[in-house]
Amino acid sequence: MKLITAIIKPFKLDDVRQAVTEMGVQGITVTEVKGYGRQRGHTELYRGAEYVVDFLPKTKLELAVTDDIVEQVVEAIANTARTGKIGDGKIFVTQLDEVVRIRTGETGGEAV
Amino acid sequence: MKLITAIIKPFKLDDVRQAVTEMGVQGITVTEVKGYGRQRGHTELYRGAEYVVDFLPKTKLELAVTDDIVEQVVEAIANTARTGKIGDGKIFVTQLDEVVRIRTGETGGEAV
Amino acid sequence: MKLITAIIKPFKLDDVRQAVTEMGVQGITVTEVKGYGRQRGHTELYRGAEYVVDFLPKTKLELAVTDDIVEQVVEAIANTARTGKIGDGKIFVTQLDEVVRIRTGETGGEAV
Amino acid sequence: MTQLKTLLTRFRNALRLASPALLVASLLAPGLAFGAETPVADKGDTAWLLTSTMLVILMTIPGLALFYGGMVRSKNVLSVLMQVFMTFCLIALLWAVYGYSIAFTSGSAFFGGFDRLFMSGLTVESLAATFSKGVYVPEMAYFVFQLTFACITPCLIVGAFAERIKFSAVLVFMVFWFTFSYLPIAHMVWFWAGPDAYTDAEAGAAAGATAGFLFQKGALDFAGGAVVHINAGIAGLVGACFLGKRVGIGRSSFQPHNLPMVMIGTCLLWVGWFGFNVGSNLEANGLAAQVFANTILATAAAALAWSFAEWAFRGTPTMLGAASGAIAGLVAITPACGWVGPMGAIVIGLIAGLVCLWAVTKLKAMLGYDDSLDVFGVHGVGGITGALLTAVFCDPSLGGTGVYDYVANAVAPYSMSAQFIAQLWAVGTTVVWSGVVSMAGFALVKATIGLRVSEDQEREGLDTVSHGESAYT
Amino acid sequence: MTQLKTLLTRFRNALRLASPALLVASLLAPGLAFGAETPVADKGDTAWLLTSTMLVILMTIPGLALFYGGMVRSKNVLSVLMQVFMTFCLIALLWAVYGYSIAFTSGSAFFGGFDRLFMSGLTVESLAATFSKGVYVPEMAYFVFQLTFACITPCLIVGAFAERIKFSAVLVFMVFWFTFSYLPIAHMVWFWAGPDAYTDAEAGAAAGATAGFLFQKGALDFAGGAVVHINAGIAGLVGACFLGKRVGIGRSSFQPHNLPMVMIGTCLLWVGWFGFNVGSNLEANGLAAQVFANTILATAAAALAWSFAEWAFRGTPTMLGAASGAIAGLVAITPACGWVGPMGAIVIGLIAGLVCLWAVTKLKAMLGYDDSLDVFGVHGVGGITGALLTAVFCDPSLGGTGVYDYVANAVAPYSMSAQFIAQLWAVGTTVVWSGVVSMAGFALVKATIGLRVSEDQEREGLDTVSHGESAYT
Amino acid sequence: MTQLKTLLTRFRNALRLASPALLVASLLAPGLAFGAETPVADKGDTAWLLTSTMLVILMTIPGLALFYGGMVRSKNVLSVLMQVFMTFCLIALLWAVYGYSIAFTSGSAFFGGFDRLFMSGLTVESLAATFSKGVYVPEMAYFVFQLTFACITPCLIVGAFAERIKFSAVLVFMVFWFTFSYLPIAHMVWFWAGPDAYTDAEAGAAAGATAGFLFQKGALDFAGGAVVHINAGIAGLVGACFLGKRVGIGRSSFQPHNLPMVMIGTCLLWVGWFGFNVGSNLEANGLAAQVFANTILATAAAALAWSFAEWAFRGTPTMLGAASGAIAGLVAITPACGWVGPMGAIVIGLIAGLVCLWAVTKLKAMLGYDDSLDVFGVHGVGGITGALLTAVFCDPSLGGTGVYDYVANAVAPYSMSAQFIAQLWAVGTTVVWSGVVSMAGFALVKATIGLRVSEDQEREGLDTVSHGESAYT
Ligand SMILES: Nc1ncnc2c1ncn2[C@@H]1O[C@H](COP(=O)(O)OP(=O)(O)O)[C@@H](O)[C@H]1O
Ligand SMILES: Nc1ncnc2c1ncn2[C@@H]1O[C@H](COP(=O)(O)OP(=O)(O)O)[C@@H](O)[C@H]1O
Ligand SMILES: Nc1ncnc2c1ncn2[C@@H]1O[C@H](COP(=O)(O)OP(=O)(O)O)[C@@H](O)[C@H]1O
Repeated sequence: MKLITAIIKPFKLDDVRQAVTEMGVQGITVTEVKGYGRQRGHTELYRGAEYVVDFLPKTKLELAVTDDIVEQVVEAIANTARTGKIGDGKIFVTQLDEVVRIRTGETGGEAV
Repeated sequence: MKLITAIIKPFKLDDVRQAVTEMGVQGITVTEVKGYGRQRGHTELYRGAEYVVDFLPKTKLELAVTDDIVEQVVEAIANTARTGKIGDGKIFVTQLDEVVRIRTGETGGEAV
Repeated sequence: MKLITAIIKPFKLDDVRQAVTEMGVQGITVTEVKGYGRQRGHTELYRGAEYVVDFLPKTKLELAVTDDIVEQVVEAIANTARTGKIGDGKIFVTQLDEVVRIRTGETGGEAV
Repeated sequence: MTQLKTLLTRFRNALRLASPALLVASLLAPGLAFGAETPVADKGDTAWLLTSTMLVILMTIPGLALFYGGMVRSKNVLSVLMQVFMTFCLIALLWAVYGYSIAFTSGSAFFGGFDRLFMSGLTVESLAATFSKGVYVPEMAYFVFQLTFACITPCLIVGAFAERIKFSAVLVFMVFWFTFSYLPIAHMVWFWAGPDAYTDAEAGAAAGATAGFLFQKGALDFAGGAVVHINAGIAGLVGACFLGKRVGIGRSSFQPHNLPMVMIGTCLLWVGWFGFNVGSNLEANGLAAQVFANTILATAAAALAWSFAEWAFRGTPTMLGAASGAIAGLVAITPACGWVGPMGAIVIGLIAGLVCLWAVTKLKAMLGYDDSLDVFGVHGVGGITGALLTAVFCDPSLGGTGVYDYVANAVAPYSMSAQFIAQLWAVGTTVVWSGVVSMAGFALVKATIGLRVSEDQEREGLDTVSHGESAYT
Repeated sequence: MTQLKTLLTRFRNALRLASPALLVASLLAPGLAFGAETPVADKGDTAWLLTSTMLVILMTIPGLALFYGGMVRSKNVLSVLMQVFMTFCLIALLWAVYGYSIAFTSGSAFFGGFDRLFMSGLTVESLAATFSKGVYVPEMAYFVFQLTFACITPCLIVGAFAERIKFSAVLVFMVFWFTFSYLPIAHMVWFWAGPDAYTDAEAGAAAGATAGFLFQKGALDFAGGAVVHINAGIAGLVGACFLGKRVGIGRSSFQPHNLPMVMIGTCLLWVGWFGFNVGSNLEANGLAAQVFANTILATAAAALAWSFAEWAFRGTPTMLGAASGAIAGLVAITPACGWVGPMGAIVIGLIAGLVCLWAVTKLKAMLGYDDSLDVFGVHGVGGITGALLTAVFCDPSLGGTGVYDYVANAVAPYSMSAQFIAQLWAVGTTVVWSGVVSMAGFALVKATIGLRVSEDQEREGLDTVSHGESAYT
Repeated sequence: MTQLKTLLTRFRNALRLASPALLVASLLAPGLAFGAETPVADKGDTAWLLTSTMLVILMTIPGLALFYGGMVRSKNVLSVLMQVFMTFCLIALLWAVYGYSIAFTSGSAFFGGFDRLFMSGLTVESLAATFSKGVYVPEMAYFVFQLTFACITPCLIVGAFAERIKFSAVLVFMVFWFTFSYLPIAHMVWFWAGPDAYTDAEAGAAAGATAGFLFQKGALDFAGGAVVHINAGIAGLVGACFLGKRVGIGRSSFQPHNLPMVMIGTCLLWVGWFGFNVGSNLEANGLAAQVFANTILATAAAALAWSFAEWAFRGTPTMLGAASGAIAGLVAITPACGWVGPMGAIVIGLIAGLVCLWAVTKLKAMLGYDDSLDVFGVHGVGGITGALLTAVFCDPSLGGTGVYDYVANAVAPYSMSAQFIAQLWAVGTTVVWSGVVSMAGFALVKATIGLRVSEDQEREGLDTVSHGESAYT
């Protein structure tokens, strides 16, 4: 099992959710985060003060998936979240040693 | 060392914290998240509009623990967080390559 | 590639960001979290009620970096975030299997 | 039918039918030949009128702005606040430039004249008539009081097209609609020569003929059920249809982002509404106190009705429901507040709470429009409910005040059916007039600068897109 | 002791002792035989009374609601807002149906009569007495002003059992307590025949005998120290005991979820309190201005006292402390505000700030009840402090106004000890009466529909559980 | 030049030049020989004055506090709320102790006397003069009204050094600055003997000689352009310079943490400003209504001007811009509101919106100070703009009221240039006086208890560091 972590533009959440649901992803966890990548903070003039806005609001998705669909899911996320402009985001994939489903106590692939 | 990530119902936080503390867990990090699993969004009628409430508020716990207590801790969390109803949550376990304790600079098991 | 997760005192964010940027880190994701470690909750007297303040506000940083700079970055974070007082925080390092840059579709080290 | 005509003629001629009106000091002079003394404004009345004016402003900014702002998603809250705030500012200036003149000086039965363009002739000495013979208030106080009505009405419409409209489109539409719908309707309903003109039957008939169209029809609208609420509610409905549904409706969550903000807004609306309704009495007297009581009781009844109905049908009484009920009650009591007794007010509130709940749940679902914050369901439907029930509970036998005959200087015999027809005239005229003007306005804006932001912009949120800011950091 | 009795008899008979009272126009008629003119309400007084009424509403919704709502955890904020809002609406209707009649018409010394059931006989012409002979206000204005007092008092209790009570239990308890505690206490303290009845010693004695029980005892309660604050404070204490402690108390954090919201609430309470205290004067005159000054100065002094004490003992002055201090000062000056001079008000404020700080820290810890938002510590203890200090600073030699003898038409000689005993009567009676009624009410609710949500529901939060909503999304 | 001198002498002697003033009842007695009746306060005036007082409080707490609190980062919001709240409380007490006496009793042209220390002699019967002969208000009402001006002015300064100052430093500085800058400037601008003293040229000359320094210069400041806004604006500028820049300025984001909070604050400031400006008229008459109209129109114009300019230059009109514009308009119309016509008010608003936008963007950047919330850019610059434009639009030929000659009992011939010079006197004196006092004050605090928290504390946030609390949990 893998944990896919995607950092996307907030307004893409709906689309991405729909895309991955169609691929059979059973659950998602969403966190509001801030961040920057190569899309660096920009300078903003605001009521007289120049402010450096370093961190822009982003949405972080975490999806635990079984190994077989990892690639498709990553691709689906990337395709749906892409606008072609800076700040589109990143996807990270990490190994999941174990998954437990609390209600039933199931573990492993069943539990995802 | 392992990183245990548990996504639970928010009002179970107090109980879970107490349970894991008793097992010798030294620290917890808590994040407010939203999510859905097999507990899907429900449709809600609200002042005339029907809304699909996809994401429900959940609490994410992250606990770095030494390998020896991983299993007990996972079990303790699962048992305490269980209500038997949908939406009880998930536990993910991942490998931790390194841990550093900032104040002292200690690393590894010491640092957890 | 590694994912460095650092939990630091919120007001150290600016300094840490600057330090890691100088090391060539290209992106950061920041989450507001609460937590406790050996810095336990303290008891507070507030308008008559004694409250246990378990969880203190912390800032979580996530940085995906290539393997070659992991150690330096971890050290830089630890050094910058250190105040010498309890509650300075922790750094966790985990393995990253894959990274995708959404805008370009690049993967691996390129994408970080 | 003949009887009815006679009745309406009588109404047209002499009765104390509608809300405030203006008498320019210069016009007053001849009238003064009859009385011995120059009238002087009572300072207690002036104090209350200024207080009321302040309250209607409080009701709009921040009241209405917060009520609406709390109900949208957090990415759109600033856009709603700005639309309300800027509309308020814009209309305030237009009111001084031409609005007041067109609404409250004599012209045709549909539009006023240009005597007060740029407030010319409006001095600190000019007086305006009240509903009591020989009682005047400073015309400048009447000017500012009515300014606030002119400002809040367009702001009400904002709720209908929230979360998807262009900022520039809002401003342009507002100017158009204010000019061609608000001003004429206000003139039709509220303009009259004042009570001192009704010295005898003949003078009364002459004076009556100078009044606004709906005033002449005998329509009762104490504080703006038709002028403000039906007027805005219809514009909202038209707007919701023109704009189309928000992206994601039915699929994603559109829960209010901040219900305590909605609650603050509701309370400030209620508090400010005392200025709106009670101030419309123009005098600080016993009737003012009764209008005050009615405004509390109808609102409380409507909030309870909505909440308990929700409790019964949905399982839990919600804060949003209680707030919506309160607003429904306030809207419905607005036309009625000076004509009905407290028990009548309670019944009006109970009915309005249930009817508006039905409108925003069943009717809206049936018709399928996306009126973001239920401007039509609450202001349109509540306003119509209140306008019609005014005819019922104005009846002295049901505790109402009846209608005063300024020629006879006594309460006139009351015919509920005749009054009901007069109220239907007011409702019908407002619905049609506002509907047509709104369609023209939205069509015009759509054809020129466009109404709606792009889909991507809508997803990103209007705060960033239209104002370059985020509400919370 | 004999001397004391004499004194009390004198008080009982003739003095200007308590807050407003009512004189029905019809009752007035005979009295008018003495004077030549029909009294007419001054429009300045009416304007101020309506303004004050509006302010007391602002003070409750949103003021009190926000003050309380900000102090609870975010999962319970809507439940508190709803409890306050719905209680307000419910009591407003009950006030019109029977409350006003029972509180402010003549009956026994403990309960009024049924003359005004459903507001019958209360017209736009009826007048109510003030504290000055020959000065009247519209009874309808008096009705709405007193309505707001009746509404806010039960709302105050909400703070005591916040975060764990069932919504239905709140509503049922409120109806019970309002009927059996608020109404009789209001009647006991405030009902009298009005000053014009005190034409001579005999007439004064006759009039005095018709007044409420505590009025006859000579208790001074200008704006509701006993009727509102002690009354509600005791009910809160009883409620906190009946409900039991919140789950997790002492283990988890119960920090206020939104202190700026608490601050807004505090400020609106303060602002609204000018209506509460100054409106209780019923006239817009020099004494009204002094009540206004007292309400500012006592509050400022109390906020400073609490903050500086906290700074000294805790290390930092908190916003919550400053807010709590301000409320403590407002509560304590309430009974005193029309009887004491500005310097007396400052001293009352300083004392109240320190006493209430002690009550919510030490006393509460000693007694071990969980009064969620310190209703007893602030309103109960603050109200008692103010009621007793009224006797001290009413003394003309300490800058107070003394007590007016309406028979002699002059300020009467002042006895601090006698007045202190009268105040003790008011405090004691209210404590016992409200205590007993509250116990009965909570026991009744507990035995029937139950008081408290389940532990799991409490953990989940009342917003979701009782109202199906979340405050913030 | 000689002509000018003559003009100024005339001003000095007789004219209706400035805001309110006080006439103690005892001083009044001789004057009463001329009239037959003892003057009595009109209850309508009193009602409006009390309402206005309440509004100025609403404007400060919570209005100003929220306006400022929403603009800082969330870690400092409570510190700003506390600074405003505690300053308000502290100054209220000092006003009663010595402030009122020094500002509004007769002494030199720069400081008043000690007759009213601890409010001695100020009873419920004392009267204060208005601007109309023979019209008085309760002195106690005048006392509380002016108290609110004294309280809000220091609070305005808080915005300049927000996010980095020690709490104790705020309190100490405020006491110093209030005593040595606010009180004398208020005395210089507003103290005079009242209109009834101007019975003939000689008496007028004698009365004029007892007035404050700037009153004698003929400066017009209806509601406090110089006394309040320039005064506070300069103190803010000096404070920003003394404190130095916030840590991280230019590198990190200093975006407002809660713009809806800023919006609520703005609206409450606007609403409360009606008390500030219109209350300064002291009477509820036609002129009061005109002041009301001016306060709406100038503000609306300024908000539109700022927003549209921002739209043009920045690409989007921001909520913060609209709010800032509104405040700029309010500030600028403050000195002018009783002297100019509505069209003049609109022009003043338009100019002030643009000038203040320039000040907070260009001027601030040029000078390089870190005035956290633009106290100088808005209150200082806006106040100066308004003070100078008052001379322009007071001109009767531009719709202004001109200046009243109380000896001739008619409007005096108007000289714009003479009035402009009088306004320059007011601006110049206030800038220099407040500048010097502020420098002394900040230097004193810096040398003793220190001005600024440590860098680490500043990063952590003042809420935790100075008050031991977090705003939101
Ligand atoms: N190396 C990284 N480590 C952690 N988070 C990152 C990294 N790079 C990007 N992010 C996250 O992804 C978001 C979007 O990144 P983006 O600007 O699109 O990156 P890039 O331009 O480098 O592809 C950032 O705001 C940040 O939250
Ligand atoms: N596959 C998953 N990947 C990421 N998060 C998940 C996944 N499944 C569940 N979650 C998280 O756990 C929460 C509770 O899940 P739940 O509905 O109890 O899952 P299930 O019914 O599938 O066991 C969800 O709201 C979501 O935040
Ligand atoms: N074992 C752990 N697992 C997860 N998070 C931890 C752990 N230990 C510490 N943290 C996080 O780091 C923050 C700071 O920890 P700190 O009190 O400095 O830890 P310690 O004193 O144990 O080094 C905590 O608030 C918590 O969020």
